[in-house]
Amino acid sequence: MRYLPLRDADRTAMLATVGATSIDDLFVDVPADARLAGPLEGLPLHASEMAVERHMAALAGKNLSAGSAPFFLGAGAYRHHVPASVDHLIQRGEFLTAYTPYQPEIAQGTLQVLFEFQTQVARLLGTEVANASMYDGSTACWEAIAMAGRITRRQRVVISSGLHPHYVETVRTMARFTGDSIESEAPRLEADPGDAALATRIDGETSCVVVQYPDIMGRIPDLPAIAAAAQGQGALLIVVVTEPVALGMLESPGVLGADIVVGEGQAIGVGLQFGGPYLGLFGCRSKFVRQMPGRLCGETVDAEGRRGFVLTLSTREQHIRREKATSNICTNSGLCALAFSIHMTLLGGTGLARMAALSHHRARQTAARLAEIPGVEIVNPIFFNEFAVRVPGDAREVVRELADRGILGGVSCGRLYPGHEELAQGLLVAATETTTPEDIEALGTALAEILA
Amino acid sequence: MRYLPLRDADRTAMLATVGATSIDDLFVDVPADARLAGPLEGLPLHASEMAVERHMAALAGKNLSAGSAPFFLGAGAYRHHVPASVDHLIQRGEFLTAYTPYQPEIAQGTLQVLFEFQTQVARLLGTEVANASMYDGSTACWEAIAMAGRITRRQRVVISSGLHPHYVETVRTMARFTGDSIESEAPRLEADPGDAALATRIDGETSCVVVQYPDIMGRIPDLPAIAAAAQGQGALLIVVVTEPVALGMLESPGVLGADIVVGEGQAIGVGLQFGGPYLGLFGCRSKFVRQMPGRLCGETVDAEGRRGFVLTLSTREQHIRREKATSNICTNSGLCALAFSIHMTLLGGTGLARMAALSHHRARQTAARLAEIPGVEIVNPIFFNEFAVRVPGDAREVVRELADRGILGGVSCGRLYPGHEELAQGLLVAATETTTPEDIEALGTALAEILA
Amino acid sequence: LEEPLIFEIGKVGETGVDFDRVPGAAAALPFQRSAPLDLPGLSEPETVRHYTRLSRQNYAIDLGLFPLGSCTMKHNPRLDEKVARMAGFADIHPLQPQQTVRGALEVISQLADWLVQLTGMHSVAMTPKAGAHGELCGLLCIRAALEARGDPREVVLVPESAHGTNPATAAFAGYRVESIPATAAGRVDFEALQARLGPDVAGVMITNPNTCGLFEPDLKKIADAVHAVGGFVYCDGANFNAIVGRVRPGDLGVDAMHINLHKTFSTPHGGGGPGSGPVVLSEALTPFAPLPFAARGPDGSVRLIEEEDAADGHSQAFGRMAAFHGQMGMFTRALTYILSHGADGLRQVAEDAVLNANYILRSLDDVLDAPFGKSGSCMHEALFSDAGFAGGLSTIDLAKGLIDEGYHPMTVYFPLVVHGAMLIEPTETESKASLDQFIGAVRSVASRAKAGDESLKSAPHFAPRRRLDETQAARKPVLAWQATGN
Amino acid sequence: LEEPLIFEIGKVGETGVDFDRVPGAAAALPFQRSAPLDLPGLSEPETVRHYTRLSRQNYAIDLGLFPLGSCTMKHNPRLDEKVARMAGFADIHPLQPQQTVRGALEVISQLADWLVQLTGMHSVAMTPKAGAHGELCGLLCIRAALEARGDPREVVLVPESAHGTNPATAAFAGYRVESIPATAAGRVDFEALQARLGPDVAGVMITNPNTCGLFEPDLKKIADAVHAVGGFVYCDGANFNAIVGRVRPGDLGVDAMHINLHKTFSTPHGGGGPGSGPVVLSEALTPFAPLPFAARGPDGSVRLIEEEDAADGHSQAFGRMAAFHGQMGMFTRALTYILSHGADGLRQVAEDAVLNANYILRSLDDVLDAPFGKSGSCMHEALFSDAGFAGGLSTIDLAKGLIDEGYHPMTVYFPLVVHGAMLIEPTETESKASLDQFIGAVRSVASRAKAGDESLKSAPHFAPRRRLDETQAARKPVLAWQATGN
Repeated sequence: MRYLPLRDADRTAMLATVGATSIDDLFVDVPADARLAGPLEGLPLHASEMAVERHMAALAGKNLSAGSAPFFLGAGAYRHHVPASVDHLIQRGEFLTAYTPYQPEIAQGTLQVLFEFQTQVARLLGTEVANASMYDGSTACWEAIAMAGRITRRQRVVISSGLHPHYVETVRTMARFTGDSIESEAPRLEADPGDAALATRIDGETSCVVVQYPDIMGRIPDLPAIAAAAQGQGALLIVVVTEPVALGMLESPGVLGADIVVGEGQAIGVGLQFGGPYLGLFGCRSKFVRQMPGRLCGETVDAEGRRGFVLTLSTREQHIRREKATSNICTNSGLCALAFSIHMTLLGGTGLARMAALSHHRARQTAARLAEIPGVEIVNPIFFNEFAVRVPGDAREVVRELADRGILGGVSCGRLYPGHEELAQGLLVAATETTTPEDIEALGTALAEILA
Repeated sequence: MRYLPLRDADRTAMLATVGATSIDDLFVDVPADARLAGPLEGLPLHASEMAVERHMAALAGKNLSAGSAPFFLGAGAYRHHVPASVDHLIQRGEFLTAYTPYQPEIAQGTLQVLFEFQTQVARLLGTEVANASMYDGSTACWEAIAMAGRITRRQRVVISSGLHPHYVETVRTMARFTGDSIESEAPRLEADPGDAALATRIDGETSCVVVQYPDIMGRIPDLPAIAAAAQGQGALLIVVVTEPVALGMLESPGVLGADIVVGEGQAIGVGLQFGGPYLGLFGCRSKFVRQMPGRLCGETVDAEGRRGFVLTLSTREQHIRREKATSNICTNSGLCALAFSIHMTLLGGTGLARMAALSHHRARQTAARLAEIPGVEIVNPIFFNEFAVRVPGDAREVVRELADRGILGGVSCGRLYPGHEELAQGLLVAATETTTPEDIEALGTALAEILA
Repeated sequence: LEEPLIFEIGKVGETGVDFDRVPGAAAALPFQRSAPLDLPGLSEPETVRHYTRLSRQNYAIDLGLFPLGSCTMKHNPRLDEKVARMAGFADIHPLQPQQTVRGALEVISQLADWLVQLTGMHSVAMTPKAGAHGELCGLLCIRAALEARGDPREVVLVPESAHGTNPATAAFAGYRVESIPATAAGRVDFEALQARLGPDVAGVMITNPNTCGLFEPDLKKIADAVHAVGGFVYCDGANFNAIVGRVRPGDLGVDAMHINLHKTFSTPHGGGGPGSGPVVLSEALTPFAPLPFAARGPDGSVRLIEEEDAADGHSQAFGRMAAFHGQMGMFTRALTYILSHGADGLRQVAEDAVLNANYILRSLDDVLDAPFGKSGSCMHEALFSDAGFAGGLSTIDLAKGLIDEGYHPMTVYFPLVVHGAMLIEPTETESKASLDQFIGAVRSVASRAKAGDESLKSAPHFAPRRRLDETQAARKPVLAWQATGN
Repeated sequence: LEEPLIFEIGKVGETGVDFDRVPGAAAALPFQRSAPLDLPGLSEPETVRHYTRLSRQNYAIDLGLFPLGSCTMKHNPRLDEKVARMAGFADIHPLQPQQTVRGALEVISQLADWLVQLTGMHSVAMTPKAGAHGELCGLLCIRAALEARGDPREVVLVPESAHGTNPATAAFAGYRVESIPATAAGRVDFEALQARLGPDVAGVMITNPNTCGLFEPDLKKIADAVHAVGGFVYCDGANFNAIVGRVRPGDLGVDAMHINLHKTFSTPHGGGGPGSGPVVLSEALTPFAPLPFAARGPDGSVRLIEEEDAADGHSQAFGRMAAFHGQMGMFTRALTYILSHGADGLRQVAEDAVLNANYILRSLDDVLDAPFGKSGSCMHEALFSDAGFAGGLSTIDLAKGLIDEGYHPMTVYFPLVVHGAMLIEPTETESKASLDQFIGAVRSVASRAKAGDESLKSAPHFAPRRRLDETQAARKPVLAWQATGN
């Protein structure tokens, strides 16, 4: 057992020190009938590293990895190229095997990273402050709504139809137990993101308006207009960003009037990983900082006056405030935040802009190719790197047939919105700088064949 | 250009400091007609990380990796399972990007590793001392012969027919320029390693006898007998080990009478890598230490009396002795030595014995399966993890046909000994703990088909 | 050399990543940015050096014993990291057609099987993102079950010694939290608990082994009492490492328990996450488990049940805890860890973890006050207090003194039920030699604390930083570089 | 905490690697070992911690500027490491059938093409294992060429300032070494060289840029003179980093030159190797290149020419430098590096390397004696001496003082032609800010050295170790643990 350094001779000597005759003596508090006499039956025993690696590699081999196929999926998770140095650095034992920096004197590495991360995120989102990460975009979205409730002391939440349906579901789940009223509806397969209709739903009881930017269909909502409508009623504007690379090209939501901006940071540094772990980004106006959930890292000085960093404002948090905490979040996404921060450090604003421009360019090329196919209609001609197309028939079936041809062609609206027949023809197609002209042609050819 | 931190503004400022008007001013010593005016023509310009990674991945994809096929090659390079922690640790920047430890105060990490490595190698080879590594087994073999010449002041080298033919070729090449006489012949496809015949070739002018253990056919020579014969004539016995895992099961050569033991360490920790970088092991009696080639790390104390390590006995080396050095070797295989040492640290003597026992077991299973095939003859029934078989017809052709079926079935003697028709039917087959019963059956089935 | 911030190293306008040029006309989008974001881009050499240097200011398991009680800082096997990076796991999209991710679904299913069997429960909800998220999932299952029978309740009982996440979670789930006192022996006071039970109590949240490092011998009795009044038992599984393979919480009447994969199953902590908190459930709570979940069909293959299938027989699922399907990257690591240990190895894990903790308890109880040490053995962590320190010194001073000895301190001032608590969890991946060295260091600092050694007040002296001014940090928070806020 | 040796941590008889049990009867082999080797086996946690801790006692490029002259300690891109670990490169056997390693052969061929074009030579021998091995390869080609024309010669001329490997290699190749003096300007004395040339001279070995960091402007003239007497010119390519993309040695009359892939093409040094030393050759030497080599056929595919094919038109190949085909792991890294930079980037490498060195030369020549600095610019490294140090202080004291400033020292006491030489090579991967900080540190220590600051004598004070007793180490060598030898 290669991970257990105690040897039998050690165990014997230690039991003697402890004054026990056997290990069973140490489990006396366990009721006799609940003590297992030996290893659980029917389960395999320990295995060599080689055997385990082979087993897991065989399972991995049953999946079609994105890098080995023309790949056009998005809908809240994006495949960008992550420089090799990112993964190299996050594997340093001093980052990988450290705990939450509760002892700042010997955790300045993690703490300085978090301070830099907070700064990067705040600038990216256009907010004054940002926290040290949340689990992911969807839970960050709920935390933002809960925070808006604490600030406005209202419970009516207006949600744009363009918000990712998993986010809506997550919010609905939480609200079911807190009494918040959640108003949302499914989107339509059309170019208009519905900003005007959204604005009319805001009233004096509205706690917040939640808008995704770009939205699930890839449309770009008019944030300044919505911000004005919300703030006119004393409601907060929460903006959700699921593709942060878009902010390399589009103005930051905070600059356009958002009060709270949350995001899914996975696209930068983290990778796809079948949906997790991901990285929740969370920024807001600094006047709301004491209502924020999650950890915050702040600058201070040590006893010799040297700059240093600590976790701060922990009186908001569960380990101090217990049931009065702003959130129950404890462990967050530290290592993902590190990966994000390193990738962003390499990119800088200029690199992010170039990555965004190239992603946009590939998406436009993809749309142009698909538009050539008879029966295919580009729903929203204005988009960043993801757009909706209408195909003849059920898009779920089209996606499956593309997969049979080894092409990962997009996300069907049918999968995201089961039961919404009016969306069944919708297919969301995303591209990034990793998309090649050959990929685009392969998708175009295969789709044309399937629809022929 | 992601690896170059200077920016144009920096360059301008620095040129001003230097007092140059342009970078060309700094290349004035280059004759005008040898100055290239711009980037070489016809070659590609710089490329993104993603593009380069794809290019290289495409090349890698054109190779059939050992892990993706039933695999039975040996002949001086062996595929053993290397624990994941080995590669993790050697990638730490402090190991990976350090130089030769010329400043010991800030290189104790590398130096202590080398000291531990030397100790591990000395115990493995059964010698009193070992150096801090050579390029590989074949060059270490030549260095041992050269060292024997310095010690005995004789020039006649007797080489066993069981020495790897690439090693023989390497030695012949070097000897061609030094005047040593090299006596060797090709092996025979038979069970007898030819120890008795070898002993008769030793005389009073013999500098050294070179014997591989186990030999190229997998046979196990009688080292004590050869040692007695050599030492009786004042010659040194040099033993070459190309599969160090064998020493988990077989007695160490130094214990059996060898004066100098060299080896290829690749099998432990380093991996196949298409032949390099590999790791030369070099041990000998301590009385010969000042005639040894290569770096040596020694224990000492610092100014406060604490234990520490330094490179020592460097008066043997080229950077001090120049043309009187014991060798011209400078850079060696530091990182491979680290990998070897970490793997050996995990294994210990007990793990090495188990790895050896399992490798031997798999090889015996393989031999038993192949013996079932009509027309196939096991040449040497006593072996560690590699053995020779005689197939009907040219084994080179058999190897190619196996490869057509996706099986890497062994090394043909025809490839190792071109022009030796008497060996053309020989096929060397190796197994290790990575060989599975399924691999063995696949080889057996395919070979039976091919020979049917 | 002090390491500057990236904003002090790099220049805005530069980048360390090369991209192909975009040909053709520039894009025209609404709200298009006029200039790149004002973030510096560093070259790869600068970046690698910055983070390498920063990393060296951290303490980590890879550097030494990390005795944070309840955090289970054990060795993280490198095979797990290697496996998680296989393209077939790391590079697949959560919404790929299920036909292209059969192996991934199999991983989730195999891990789920192990978790159910190791805990003796009925099912497991895999999606929660961390322990606290799992707590929330469990409480929401309880709430959904109560609502389904038309019996909403208001109160959740939580022991004084609980992690702060327990009351925070209960409050977040809409419950009123009431505290249960502890006995002098550091256990839940069963009499007090029983007295409080009634039809308004939705459930209790109990940590077992508890945060004093002790097994709750009355857990089954408590569970029976809670069930008798129609409530449910939530068990905080943070300390499952102490009993895995030796006790199944399901046998003790637990209805829901989260498992911190980064504790018991050794996925790396990474400086504060990511975690993963699957929740095992009793039969009574199973129908309410959140979407999505992986289900093995009659043919043995695994399918993911999402919203589109929920209508067919899964209509009581209470909803979704988060987007997509959970912490896949942690699942691959945890399954790799579990398969490496096997049923026998996991049992050995618990035994060695408990043995190591008791060895520390008995090797230090002559120099440190062990509030519950006299009454018997502990489980996987040893609890001490600062009783007997002189000169105004307290737990924090011993902790900081340990830093100068080359160690990360233990958990301090928790659990709250012990004054100046020090909770030491060595884990099973420390050797006896390592424990002996640590014990020596603690003994040395403890002696100084009992002698009132003034120099401990200003410790650490040899760390990258001296004590940091946390008050200043909180009074006028500086949370971003040059953007001083307020 | 001091890190013990593995032999002091682990116990013999234990192991940290799990293996399946071998069923059946034990083997019976001649000379079978009766007991396992007496080496301890450590568990993975102990192993990871041991090596992690040890690593932290090293200085490395990843931690800071590493100004070792002539060693070219530049940033090692992480992409190169990733590529080298692709299974298609890392996990292939050197003797696999060629049909299964087409991609590997393509790598060798593509890299060879680049090396030939960048140097303006005719061919390249890829197999040498390191720079010194490449030198040997080059000299053996020269020797083979001379022997082929029936004109064996005895002498190789080597400048005083050459690396020690040059004379050692020439001696190993069976030549008598004679030294060529340097001029006051730090270059080869052409007059003296020409005077020595004659029919006994097999060739000269010249380093260009030379070890004083200066370009040899007379190289073409020297080559012409050597060729005129029937000799050959070997160029030590250790400093190719300074001129890559700006000058092709082939244009200057060079017949053979090794290229240290770990210098110019940034494969990692790894604490002392592995290196890789391909040797580019002129047309005259090409027929004698050693086996094996990769050759592109008329159809564009690459084939490996080994012994079996050598008879067909490659009969003059002088033999084999080593087993198998060279340092594949270094080839993949170097090709990745070259493709990343491209023809334009490599040229920029040379320019930035030279600019950085001149910046250091001019920023320090007021506090340190620059023996050749007055006469003009340098190439990629700046040479200083300890002239002017007071109080008996010399180069070593400045070097050790730099350690306390957080830097690895420069190359010291080399080249031998300068008293108390200090050779600083910053490389192109340092930023201006990094250079400025380093310059500040050197200025500070240099001022102390000129002021005779006694404390430098005992520097370093803040490193993991103080100065080590090298005399004791050499007088009674202890080369293995507990096996004290002799």
